[in-house]
Amino acid sequence: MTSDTAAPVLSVEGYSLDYLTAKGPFHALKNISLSIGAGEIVGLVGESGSGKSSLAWSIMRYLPGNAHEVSGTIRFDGSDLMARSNSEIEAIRGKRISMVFQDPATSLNPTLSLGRQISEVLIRHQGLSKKQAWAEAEARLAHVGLKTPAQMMHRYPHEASGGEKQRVVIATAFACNPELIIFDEPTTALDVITSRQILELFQSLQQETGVASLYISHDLALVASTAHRVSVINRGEIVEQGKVGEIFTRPQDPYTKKLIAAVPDPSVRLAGSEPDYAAKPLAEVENVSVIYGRKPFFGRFSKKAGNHVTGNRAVNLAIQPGEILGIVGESGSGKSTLAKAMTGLNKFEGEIRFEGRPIHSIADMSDSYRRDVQIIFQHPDASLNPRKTIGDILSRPYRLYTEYSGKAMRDEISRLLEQVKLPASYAARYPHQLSGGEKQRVAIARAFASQPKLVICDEITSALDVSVQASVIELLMELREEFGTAYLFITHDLNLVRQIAHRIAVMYRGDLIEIAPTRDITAPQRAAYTRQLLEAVPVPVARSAP
Amino acid sequence: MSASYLTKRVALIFYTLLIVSLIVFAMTQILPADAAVMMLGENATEEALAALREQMGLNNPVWTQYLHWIAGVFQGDFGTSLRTGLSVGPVMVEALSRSLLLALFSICLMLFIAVPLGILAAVRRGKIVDMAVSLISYVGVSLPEFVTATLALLFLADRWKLLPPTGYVPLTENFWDGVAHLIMPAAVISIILVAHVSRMVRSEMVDVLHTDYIRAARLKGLSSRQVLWGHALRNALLPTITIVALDVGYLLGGVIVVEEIFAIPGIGRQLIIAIQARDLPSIQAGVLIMAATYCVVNFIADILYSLLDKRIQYD
Amino acid sequence: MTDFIKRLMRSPQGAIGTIIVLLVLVAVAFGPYLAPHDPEAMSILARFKGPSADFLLGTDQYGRDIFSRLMIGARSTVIMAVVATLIGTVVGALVGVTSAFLGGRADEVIMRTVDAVMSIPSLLFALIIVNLLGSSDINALLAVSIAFAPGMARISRAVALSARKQDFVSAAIARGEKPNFIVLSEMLPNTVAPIIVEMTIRVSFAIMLFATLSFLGLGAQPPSEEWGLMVSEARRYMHISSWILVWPSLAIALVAIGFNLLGDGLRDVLNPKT
Amino acid sequence: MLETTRRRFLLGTAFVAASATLSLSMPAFAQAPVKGGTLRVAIDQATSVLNPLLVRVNPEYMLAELLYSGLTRLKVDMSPEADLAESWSANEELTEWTFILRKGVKFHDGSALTAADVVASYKAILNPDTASPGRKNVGPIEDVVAKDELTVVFKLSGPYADMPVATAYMNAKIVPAAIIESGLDKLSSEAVGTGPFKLVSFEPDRQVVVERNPDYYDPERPYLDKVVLNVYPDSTAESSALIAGEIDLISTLDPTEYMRLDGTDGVDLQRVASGQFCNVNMRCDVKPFDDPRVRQALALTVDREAMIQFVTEGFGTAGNDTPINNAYRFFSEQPARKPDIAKAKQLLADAGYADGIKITLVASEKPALRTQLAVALREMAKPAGFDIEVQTMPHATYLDQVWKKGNFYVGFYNMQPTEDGIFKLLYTSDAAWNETRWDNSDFDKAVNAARVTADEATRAKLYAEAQKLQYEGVPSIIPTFFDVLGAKRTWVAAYDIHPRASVFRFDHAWLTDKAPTRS
Repeated sequence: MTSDTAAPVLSVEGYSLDYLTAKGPFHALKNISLSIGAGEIVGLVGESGSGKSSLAWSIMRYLPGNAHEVSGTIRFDGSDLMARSNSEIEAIRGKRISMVFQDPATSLNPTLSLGRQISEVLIRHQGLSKKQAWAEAEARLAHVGLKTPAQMMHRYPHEASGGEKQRVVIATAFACNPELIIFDEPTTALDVITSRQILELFQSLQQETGVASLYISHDLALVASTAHRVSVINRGEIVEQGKVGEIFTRPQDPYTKKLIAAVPDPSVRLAGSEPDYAAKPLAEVENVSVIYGRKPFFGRFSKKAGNHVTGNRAVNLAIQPGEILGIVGESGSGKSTLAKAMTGLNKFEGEIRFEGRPIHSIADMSDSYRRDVQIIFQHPDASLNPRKTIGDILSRPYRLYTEYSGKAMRDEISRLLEQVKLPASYAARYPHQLSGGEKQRVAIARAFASQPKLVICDEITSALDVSVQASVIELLMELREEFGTAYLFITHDLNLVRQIAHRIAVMYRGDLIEIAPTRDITAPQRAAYTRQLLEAVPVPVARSAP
Repeated sequence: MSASYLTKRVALIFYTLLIVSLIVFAMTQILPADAAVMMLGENATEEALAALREQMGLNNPVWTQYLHWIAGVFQGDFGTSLRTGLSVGPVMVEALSRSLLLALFSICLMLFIAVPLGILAAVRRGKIVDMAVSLISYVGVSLPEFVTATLALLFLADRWKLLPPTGYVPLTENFWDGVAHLIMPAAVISIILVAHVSRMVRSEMVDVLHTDYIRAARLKGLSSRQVLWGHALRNALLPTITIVALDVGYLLGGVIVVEEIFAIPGIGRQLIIAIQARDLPSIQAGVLIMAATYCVVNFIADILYSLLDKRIQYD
Repeated sequence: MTDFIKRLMRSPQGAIGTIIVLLVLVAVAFGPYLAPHDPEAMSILARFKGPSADFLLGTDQYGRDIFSRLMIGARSTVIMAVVATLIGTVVGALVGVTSAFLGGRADEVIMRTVDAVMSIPSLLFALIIVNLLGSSDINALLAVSIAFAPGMARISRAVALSARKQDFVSAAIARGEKPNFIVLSEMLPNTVAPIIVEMTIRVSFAIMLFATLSFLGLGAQPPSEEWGLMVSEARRYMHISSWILVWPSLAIALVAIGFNLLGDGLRDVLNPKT
Repeated sequence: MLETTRRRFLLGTAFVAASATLSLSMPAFAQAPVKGGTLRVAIDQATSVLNPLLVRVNPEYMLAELLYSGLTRLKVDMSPEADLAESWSANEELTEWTFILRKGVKFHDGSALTAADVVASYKAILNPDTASPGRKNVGPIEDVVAKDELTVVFKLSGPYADMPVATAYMNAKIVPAAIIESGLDKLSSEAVGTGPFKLVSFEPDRQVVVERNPDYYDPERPYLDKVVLNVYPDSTAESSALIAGEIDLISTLDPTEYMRLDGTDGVDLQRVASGQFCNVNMRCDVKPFDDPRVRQALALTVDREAMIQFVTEGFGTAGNDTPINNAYRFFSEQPARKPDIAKAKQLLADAGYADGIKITLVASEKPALRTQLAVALREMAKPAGFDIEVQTMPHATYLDQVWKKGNFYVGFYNMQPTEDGIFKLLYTSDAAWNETRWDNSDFDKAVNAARVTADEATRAKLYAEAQKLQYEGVPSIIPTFFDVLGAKRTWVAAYDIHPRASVFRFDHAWLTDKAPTRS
């Protein structure tokens, strides 16, 4: 089943879209042409701000007031969508074209039962009575593999897990057997394993219904493993499109090439020289436990559902000098908690030994320890004080740990900036004047100013686009080469960690499952959970060629 | 919601009232007024005063006086007024009932106006309606009750004779006349609340209308009417409950002024009379009752909220 | 700074608010020089006069020039409100931040106590305090300050907590910065904005609260030109001449609106989100 | 001469006996009174105190008068008329007064009124522990005894001509001896009197309702079924209510409200010249006012004509620093004080205050004209070098902390029935409330002489002397006298406003058929 057999379900031709802003029009989409045939899955790949979502809104005819459609047509089932009246569109939405959203947590109304939210579609589009719709909806939920549909119907979003919610959303999208479904990053907000399951669900449903699908994602690997054809979009332009195999194996466009190259591939090791495991460990973590939450003095309620107590349970691990120790696990597995404990942001029980010096509490963390152990956070814009210049921010470590001051210090800062490949002039700028990648570089620079022995990287790349991520990783590797720094590299991206880590620690619900050398992380004797994780990860691109 | 939560919540109310009672008692202790003199008037002889002080236990240490007082309060006995010699409790409760009537009337009036305004403004965001509403709210929020009250009296009652002037008619005595007498004071109290609440409703509504789930609802093909009434309204109005409950504190304050100006014999006016007459037992009782009212209202609001908003869970 | 003012002026609230407040400040600063007449000079012949060339806004029950009285009164009225708000804010902020800093049970107890205090309507609170200390400007000032403190405590605590959650604060802690540096250099710059906004808006409440106190005879004393007092004195004569009542009422409302608008304007400017 | 006096009193008695019939022929009664109806009266102050022996302010006097009776009561011309006492007489020396009570008078609880009750009541009033404000106003009583069932004899400490007026004092009400035995507290929540009305409900801060007493000694009166007293926070509210027809009558009205009501149809305005006044009290025993020159200086700064405008909106007469004006029988004209700043300055300098005096003048908030007086005085006194700071305070606070204690404050007093009444109340060294501590032996002598003299001419001379002395001594500044003002709906008949301002006589009032029918 390919597009050239029948007339395409959706065909976008020469479509351009502008957003009118105070600073003049912003060209969101430029001359987009793309078509989806019946039963076809077209992947739309692009980084944040590439305009992939804008295209989705255009197709759904859900554009903000300042949108201006410059040229082109959007034809659905042969007829021009752009010409349709509001009410006609409302009749099409959810019935003939439906959509699955990125985050089920926010795309479901928190105050309405799941049942109501799916059945209202059936009532609206299939003209079913409340009763019928309810029964039908229940069947649908069963169909998307929810174990207890009857109960699920009566539950409220906060009472269901992320996976369950996304299943409900998908069931809603498929409810009226639409001809076209747009999937907008449907798995990005989910944990590795769950997203795997959701992906499988999507594939089976698609097989079964043969609905034409537009699958939007930033994750090439994912798209490669799901779509028939793929369009790569960059800065509002489709730079390349074609069969998955061809594009990923023989990319023509430089941007595509760059993109593909940037995708972490476990088979390509960046770790560099192995550390000396015989040497005495740089840092040891012994039976470190962290318990969150205390009994409040008076009763008080929280609006958040199930705010369960995450933490660490008796974690043990050791890091060699210059080693890159990867820590992987789903959200809430306690990765960051450990990082916080080691940097004195969390109270902890147990013992941390650094270069043999025992530490039992935050109080024990000496200045030298602070200097030797640095941390970098996930969101650079949150970790840099918005009201200080880059120069001020970078000056702190020098004031704290070094003798530098005045001119000498300013020189040091310039040097540091250049080291992280930023122009020295940035010292005068404020964080909000920098891009995400640049900010993260500043954060890295701040961490390295004191030439630490151990840097804890807490998901430092997950907020960045692949290409930016690649360059940041590159930088980290260089810095390690130069200073022989050890990294505690916390991430949920297995492919990435397999690229750069010497050893990988797997965490689950606050427990450390196991630590294994990266090379035999795939070995069969690994813990069940570890294997589960690995299976869940989409197959890297290079191997997806037919 | 769990029983343990409820007990905690009630415990909290008692804690609050304990603090309040301490504060009030402390204050009234410092008040430069001799209860005995207040009671017997300035022509009393020293012997008479001494006798009365003894009998009123004014010579006991302060904390025993406090305990004695609080103990009485728990048995519903707030002591006797120094001014009239009547028992304070019943007088205050009766007054409270009138104030509550007024307050209830005001809140209904307020909701009746504020909610539609807020929604309208949110839906027509940036349009002329929106501007108008926010203008209203700015003016409303900036007019002290005594100003609006006085102007209302001057024009509505005296100049144009649209409404009866000051005074209070029990509904039991003459229902419609009673209501007519309530309109102006209630309106005056509502003005500031309308301004505040309509603003809140608007911003809540605006936020809700920008959420993913509203977008999702639209993209499910629901008509804008279905989305507004079925999805948005409920979520936007829920927080208003809490806001209104918190505003009750302000409302009780406003009641004081309004009752004084409109000659409504409610707890506010009682308090003013008591304060001006240095009638300690009445002041203590009045403040305590007001604080209690505030707590209870907020308690009810929380319960209501939890019943309406399924997200909320109690620990 | 100039950029800041530009942005403030871009929003209608900001612009109008700034203008009104500036006008008021002029009256506060130069009122006595702008006043055409002696605000206390009485004249039997010129009682209850309507607006005229000589008396811009007319005269009151003693034949005193209302415009002059408003001009002079701006000082007592506005300065009192601002000072009271300041004191209330400082006290409140201290309590709130301390509570946030202590955390745990102490925090719990402190905040619950603050709640308790808040369950007494601030007007009532002020009334009792003034009546207890005797009615005068200073006591009214004290009363309003005390009445305001709890609310500010709540807010500053919330702000402090949210600031504390920021990563850059964690970064500073992890770096081993001294607590006072963290509070002063990292947290404070990011907490003042919302507090300033809240203060500005509260000034208008303060003005109204003072007016109400004076109205109930517990604030400024005659022959003070405090606006609330002017209104309450005027009430007895409103049937002879409503001007006496209307002008000070308008003045109060105008200033209150001014500060409200300015507050919202500042909020928009100071937080980049909106 | 004593002959004449006795005859005068016998005459008085004769008159009293006829009073009921006589009064019917008064013009206001041209149309025969109709029974029934509810009279709604506005009062501007809570009736906090119900016990007649303890009442202190006009609304409370009003209530006491409705529920209780005294031996005598005051007519509009300030002369006594019979109430519970049918007749009275004195011995030659005017040191012993005998009152004969009416027969068959019943208290509200059904018990019969006897001389014993009268004796008990007076004893209670005179007992310091009762703390009755009237204690020193009911005459120089040494002892009071019941001669028989219906005869009461007052033995006085000295001769006293105005006894029948003194017995009309607002606190001099008769309550059952039984209740006095069982303790007066009972009377703070219920009323057992012989008055024309019985208490129905008592809500001090909102509303008091009384209904006709069927057993009232006068079978004719009262004409009204019910009287309702409604409490209003201020007189603006009162007159609004009157305009709206929610009330029928305002007992005492502010000048501004009088002007407002002027011309409102359906409303009768009432005005009577009176000896009611505000006085600026100066403690004559402490600095700076211990020096009469300072007091005179201040007096000389006051522009009395302006004061009449500022304080009474013109509804008053210039005062001359004595409490007596032409509303009293023995008024004697003194040269009117005109403002003379230069002289005032001079006097101040002589007194050693060349560079002025800084002092705080206290004024209660009720009635508002106290404050107005203070503010006006402040301005007038400025040029002479008086730097006066005005401090207002709630009335209760004032009574508690300043009244009779303060050095410099604004007082406010009703007209008293007699010269003796007012002098002995405020200005003689042994006065009930000698707030100024003014101690002038010549003045005392004159007043004391006058009270034991029956001859009109001599009394007039003595009182003229007293007034002159006070005019010069200036213990307190009395810038203006107020007319007593009131307002009523036209359908309220036979209600005349009383110069005493604390006497009301609602038992004579009745409602014409124009009156709206109310529950």
